[in-house]
Amino acid sequence: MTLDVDIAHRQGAFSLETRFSSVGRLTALFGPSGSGKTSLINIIAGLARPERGRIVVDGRVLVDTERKIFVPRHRRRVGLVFQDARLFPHMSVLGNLRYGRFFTPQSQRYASEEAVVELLGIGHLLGRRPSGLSGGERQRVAIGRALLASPQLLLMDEPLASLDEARKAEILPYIERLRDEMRIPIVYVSHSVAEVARLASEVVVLSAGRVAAHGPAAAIMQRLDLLPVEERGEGGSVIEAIVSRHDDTFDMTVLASGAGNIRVPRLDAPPGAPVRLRIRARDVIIATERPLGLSALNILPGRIASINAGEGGSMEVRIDCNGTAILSRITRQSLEMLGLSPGREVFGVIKTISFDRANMATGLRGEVDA
Amino acid sequence: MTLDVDIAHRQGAFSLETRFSSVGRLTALFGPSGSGKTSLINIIAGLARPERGRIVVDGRVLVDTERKIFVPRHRRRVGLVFQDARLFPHMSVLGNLRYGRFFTPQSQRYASEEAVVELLGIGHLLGRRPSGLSGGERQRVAIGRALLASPQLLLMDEPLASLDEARKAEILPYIERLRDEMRIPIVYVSHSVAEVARLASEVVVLSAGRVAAHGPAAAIMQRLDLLPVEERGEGGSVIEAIVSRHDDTFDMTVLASGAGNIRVPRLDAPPGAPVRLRIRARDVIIATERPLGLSALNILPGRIASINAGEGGSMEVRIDCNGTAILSRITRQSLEMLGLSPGREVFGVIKTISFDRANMATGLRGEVDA
Amino acid sequence: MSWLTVLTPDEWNAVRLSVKVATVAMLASLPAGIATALLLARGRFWGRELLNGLVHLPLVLPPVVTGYLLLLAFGRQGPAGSFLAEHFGIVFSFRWTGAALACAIMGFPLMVRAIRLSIEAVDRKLEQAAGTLGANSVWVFVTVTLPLILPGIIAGMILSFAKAMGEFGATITFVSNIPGETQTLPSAIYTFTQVPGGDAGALRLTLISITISMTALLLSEAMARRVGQRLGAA
Amino acid sequence: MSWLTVLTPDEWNAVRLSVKVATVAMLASLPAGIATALLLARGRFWGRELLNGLVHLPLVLPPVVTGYLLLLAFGRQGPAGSFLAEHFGIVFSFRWTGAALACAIMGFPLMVRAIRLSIEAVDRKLEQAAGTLGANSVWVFVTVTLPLILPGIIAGMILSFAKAMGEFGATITFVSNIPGETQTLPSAIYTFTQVPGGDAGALRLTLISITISMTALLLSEAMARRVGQRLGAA
Amino acid sequence: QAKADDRVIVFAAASMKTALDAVNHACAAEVGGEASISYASSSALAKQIENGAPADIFISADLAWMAYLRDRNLVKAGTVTELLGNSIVLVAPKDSAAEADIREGFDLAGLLGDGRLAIGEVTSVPAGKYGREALEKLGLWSSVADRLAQAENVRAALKFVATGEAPLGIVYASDAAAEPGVKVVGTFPEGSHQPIIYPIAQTSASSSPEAEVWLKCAASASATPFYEEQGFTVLGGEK
Ligand SMILES: Nc1ncnc2c1ncn2[C@@H]1O[C@H](COP(=O)(O)OP(=O)(O)OP(=O)(O)O)[C@@H](O)[C@H]1O
Ligand SMILES: Nc1ncnc2c1ncn2[C@@H]1O[C@H](COP(=O)(O)OP(=O)(O)OP(=O)(O)O)[C@@H](O)[C@H]1O
Ligand SMILES: [Mg+2]
Ligand SMILES: [Mg+2]
Repeated sequence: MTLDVDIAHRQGAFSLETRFSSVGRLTALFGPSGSGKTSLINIIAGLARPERGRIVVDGRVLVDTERKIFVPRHRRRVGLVFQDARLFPHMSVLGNLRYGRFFTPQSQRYASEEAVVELLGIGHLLGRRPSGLSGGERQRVAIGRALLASPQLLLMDEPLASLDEARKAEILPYIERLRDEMRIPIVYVSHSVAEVARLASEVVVLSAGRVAAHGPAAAIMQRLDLLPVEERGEGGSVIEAIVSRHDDTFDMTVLASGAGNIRVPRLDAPPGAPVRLRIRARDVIIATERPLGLSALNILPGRIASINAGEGGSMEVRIDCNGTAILSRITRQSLEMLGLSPGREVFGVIKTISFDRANMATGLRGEVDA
Repeated sequence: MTLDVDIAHRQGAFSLETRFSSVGRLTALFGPSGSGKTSLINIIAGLARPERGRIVVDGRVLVDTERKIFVPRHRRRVGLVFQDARLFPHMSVLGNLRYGRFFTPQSQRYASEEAVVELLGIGHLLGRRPSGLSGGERQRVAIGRALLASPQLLLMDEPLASLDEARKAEILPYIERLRDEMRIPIVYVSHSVAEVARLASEVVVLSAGRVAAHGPAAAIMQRLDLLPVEERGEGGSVIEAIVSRHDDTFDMTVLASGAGNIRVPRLDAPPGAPVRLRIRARDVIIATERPLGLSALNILPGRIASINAGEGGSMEVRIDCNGTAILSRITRQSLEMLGLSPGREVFGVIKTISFDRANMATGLRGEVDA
Repeated sequence: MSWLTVLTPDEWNAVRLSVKVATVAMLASLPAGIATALLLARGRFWGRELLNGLVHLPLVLPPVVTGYLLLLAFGRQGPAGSFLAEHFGIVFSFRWTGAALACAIMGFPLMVRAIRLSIEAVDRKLEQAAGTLGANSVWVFVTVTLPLILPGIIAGMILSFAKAMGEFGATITFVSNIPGETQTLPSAIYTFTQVPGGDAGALRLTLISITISMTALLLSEAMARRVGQRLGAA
Repeated sequence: MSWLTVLTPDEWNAVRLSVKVATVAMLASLPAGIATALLLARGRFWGRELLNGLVHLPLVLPPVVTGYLLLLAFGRQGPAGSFLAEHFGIVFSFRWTGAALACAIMGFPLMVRAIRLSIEAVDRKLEQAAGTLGANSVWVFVTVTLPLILPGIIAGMILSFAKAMGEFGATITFVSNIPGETQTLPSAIYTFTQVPGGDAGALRLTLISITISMTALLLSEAMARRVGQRLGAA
Repeated sequence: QAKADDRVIVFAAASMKTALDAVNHACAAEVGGEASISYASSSALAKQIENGAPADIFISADLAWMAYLRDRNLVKAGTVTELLGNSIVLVAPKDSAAEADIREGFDLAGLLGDGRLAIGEVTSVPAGKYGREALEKLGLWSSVADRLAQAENVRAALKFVATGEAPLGIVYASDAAAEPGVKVVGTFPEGSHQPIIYPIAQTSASSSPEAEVWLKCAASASATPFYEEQGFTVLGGEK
């Protein structure tokens, strides 16, 4: 997908002036409360008319104020999961789910009702009215409703915010499949770095209506300074790997990456499948000699490329492992104690357990460096 | 606070049958979507009348169906932050904020308008109508509105779900202060293990309308099996410590705990202050001999107390460090490789950096084991 | 039924005619009522206030005046009346259709206002949501707006019906009081009040009229309740 | 103003009286209208349907009948009339107050329905929220419900006012047609229509009546728009 | 004709309903079916006829509206007949002690006390117009002009008296006779007002022979008892 946005819009005292062009398959919108994420999503969906500007999705001009183009919302085939579910109160859950299908030509329907209902765990709610649903249930139905309209572009405004982790964990892989198998371009608003790192191929960071940063997810995730302070613990390097083999004895998967073999908990992907791996900087221990008798299984040899001061007495050490950069965050005390300096040969030590599903994504190969 | 809840209630096909008694200062309600958290909160606030049962807060009977007591909601002095903000559309933000104050006797007002407005960062919104707010702004105003009514019991239904991490990080300490300084009892619904671990003195886990587990936060957090699969990475041990000294050179704080000294990023608490520390099981590496040349600063000697199989090929190793239990999660491969077995002397290795603000709470001393 | 035997054939006719006239007036004005309410609630066009005023006129004018104006416009010689008669074969003058027209017009401001209030209460965000799901504005209206304003539509219909059951000023002035053709219940009641000793007859017919209207009212309330439940109101 | 010179003193009186009667009728029936609407929208009590039917009666009955019933109840010798006169010194018979009473009652079903529709559209969750913030049910009503139903109240008021400007059947039957006391504009207009050659006079007064009502209507629309904006409607 | 069947259609002043219904019934055999009678105020009926109403016969409660139609050639001038007469009386509630000898200068105002005199609208309702004329002739008008309770029609004026709302009223003798709630205090002398006349005529648009028959029958001696029973005087004579 290519998504070109260049718009200016005012609402009250707030002005949105946003310009970016994303070629990613899933573009994450990131930014603090009130920074204009929902406003931007609304404009892309055609709920608001920008004062000036252009929006082009995959060459299809949705808005061009200069050429007086404004495709009405019902012709955009843009699915929108609203921040506030906005279910139709006069229809049952099933009625809500089926609403969009009616307006989708048979040939363009890709979402299967059973699959979506199953995925979202809303089978027992189908006959209910929205007024009888819990907050999370409502949001799940809203996701289902948008999906079942088989949109050609999916806009999701904090879709998982009100869901528990277990439910999130079930839905995230589905969004990945939409992105990868169905190849539905997605714009995804989230406050969760974990979600963004896992899903996004590109990230747009909004701040007070302006684009503060924008680029491939891997690049943005490495720039800890772009992340909110409290989220920096979640930042780190995103590297690409390939499933090398599965270790059935120990229920693990060995990934081959530029930095060496990495052992992770078992992944459900065939050998050869590309995998994207987020290694949190705080999960990486640095050892000056190859450690022995340690439970950590991944010990990646490398050379210190650079050292930067992070916030709060921490240091960010970039280790070049065979050309692949691995970020580590350690204390200044450790740095001095170990006498680390650029050029020094070290080992990056990472526990297998520190990789969980939230850190590993399949199917995004080739876009990390895009 | 003591909160006694013993109620039975039906709504549609869903039946809530909940019985627990919490003495904690902040009781967390935890459970998957649709498990009845909001329903329970509504009943405590007096928005719904349970079919049968009793609710007693600090000896004050709010509901007793047998004795036909049902204190009307406006006399409960129970502040409720709704999952859906529910702001009054016909009032400005300021009007919303001030609404409850009017009904609070002067002597019982403890919340200061300036402080709350400042905390929530809504100073620039005061003149606006709720319809012109973003999702997160709305939720912040809703929090402020509930606080400014100076309630004697605060119910918060996923108050921070729609907020970014930076904003959360600002609000959490305030909630801690309410809990500790104002000593306002709080019931807090959240899906975030980090939030719960940080804030809660007691946790009630709901599942399909029943209490699945209930107890002190420390105990519940150690029982990884109670956590949703995807949240287990966040689980671990919660231990108590005391600020021993600050290391100004390296911007660190040394905590004295039963398990030994632990170095963490600098904490804003005077020496002697109690600190509650969550050590994620996945952050703990096990070493069979004291490691050298490692950036990890905390190396706690101990003895393996027990080993249990976790899910997905992982093992949960409980290390007894001087009588304090530290939980570690490692792969079965590591376990076998290192030949670990109960009784074996080992070292728990933990990075200083793996402690962030979300893992450390001050002021809850004495309630961990309550 | 004992009523049947108490009523003269002309009175019985009046009962049937009134129900017919009220029903037709209510149903026939409904589409226009919805459209007008929609225009007034949503439209931003020149002449909106004029339309609004026009809709309210039958309320403001003494019914006799409305009836007389109808007579002038839709009578045999009136411009609208002769046009409709010539091109569509629709004749109002001194027909029950005329009574229905008069009743429809007298009830129109009530119907429009009820529907308009409902439209103004609709959460437009739901309509937006329908739009993003592929529904064009007509479909949005049919599948979202219309069901949501059903309470207002029902209220508008019962107001129009009840008004029609009570209206006689405009009717009798426009289409007279011809038994079997334009003599509705209220006209018949009026006639009774005009003669000595007619009170008993007037009372009898009044009770019948009340019975019919209350039945309709109860029905409408039951419908509204069902709709309300469907909308999930507490 | 040239109107002033065109109007006879009696007509001028009728104009002033009509405005007074309509205003008083509208304002005086408002509290009862709100209370009744509230009862009908929210109440679950025995006799609810009866009350509902009663409220609708003036719509269903020919105005003459309503007027006559008023005469029987609130006349000098009527039970309600003599009670009120004795204990409160309120006299309706042949007074402008009687005209106001008649107009209020004729407009009551319209007012109640408009307000009721608004009440039924109120999101009760907001009222719950106010309750948790310490407001008892009266305060909840005053600070939350009332502001939210303002559009309905405004609509109800304008309907009542407009109806009062057009009502004469019940008024003239109840309190006669006494210039300066009970002769409202519609009565004056009616009188004109009953004499050969009176059309010009009727037209003149009708235009005045329309002007007044339209001014009121425009005012109400402006108010409703302001309220709507305050409620944040798009 | 726009009407659905070929029944005779009669437009008649509402106050004649009882009598005319009986007459209509009696004449049915002769005419070959009952006529449809539309009762309304004379003004409404006249304007309807002016606007093409399918009426065959018009019976007005006063001469003015008949003249209105005749001036416009809407009734067949040759058929205009003075059908009925009536008189106006002063009534009081049945338990009233009022007595009156109605003649020039009698103390009507004194009799009224602080009450009002119920009367049909004096400019539009026929009974009101006759009443006003009589009061003027008798020199009483100025003393009661601002003490009137004018009603939309004579029946409503009667109700004012019957309910005790007004202590006195001026109504038709025909109405007073049938209302048990009132008693006649006095009759206005002949000559104190124009004769009260209900004229009848066939409309110009009517070509139905049955209508002629109906008109004849209604004006015939056989109809007289029905009118008299309701307190009308039968005139029967061309004008
Ligand atoms: N009005 C109602 N009528 C019938 N069932 C209802 C009603 N409201 C809620 N429920 C059901 O009750 C259950 C509990 O709802 P509740 O809102 O308490 O869940 P929750 O734990 O707050 O979930 P979430 O995290 O999604 O907000 C759900 O299964 C829901 O479908
Ligand atoms: N209708 C409106 N009128 C005026 N200002 C508005 C309106 N809607 C939103 N705003 C303002 O525009 C800004 C952006 O709002 P938006 O909803 O896009 O934020 P957001 O990034 O989605 O925030 P959140 O994460 O809190 O949902 C906010 O400052 C908000 O106050
Ligand atoms: Mg938003
Ligand atoms: Mg909930």
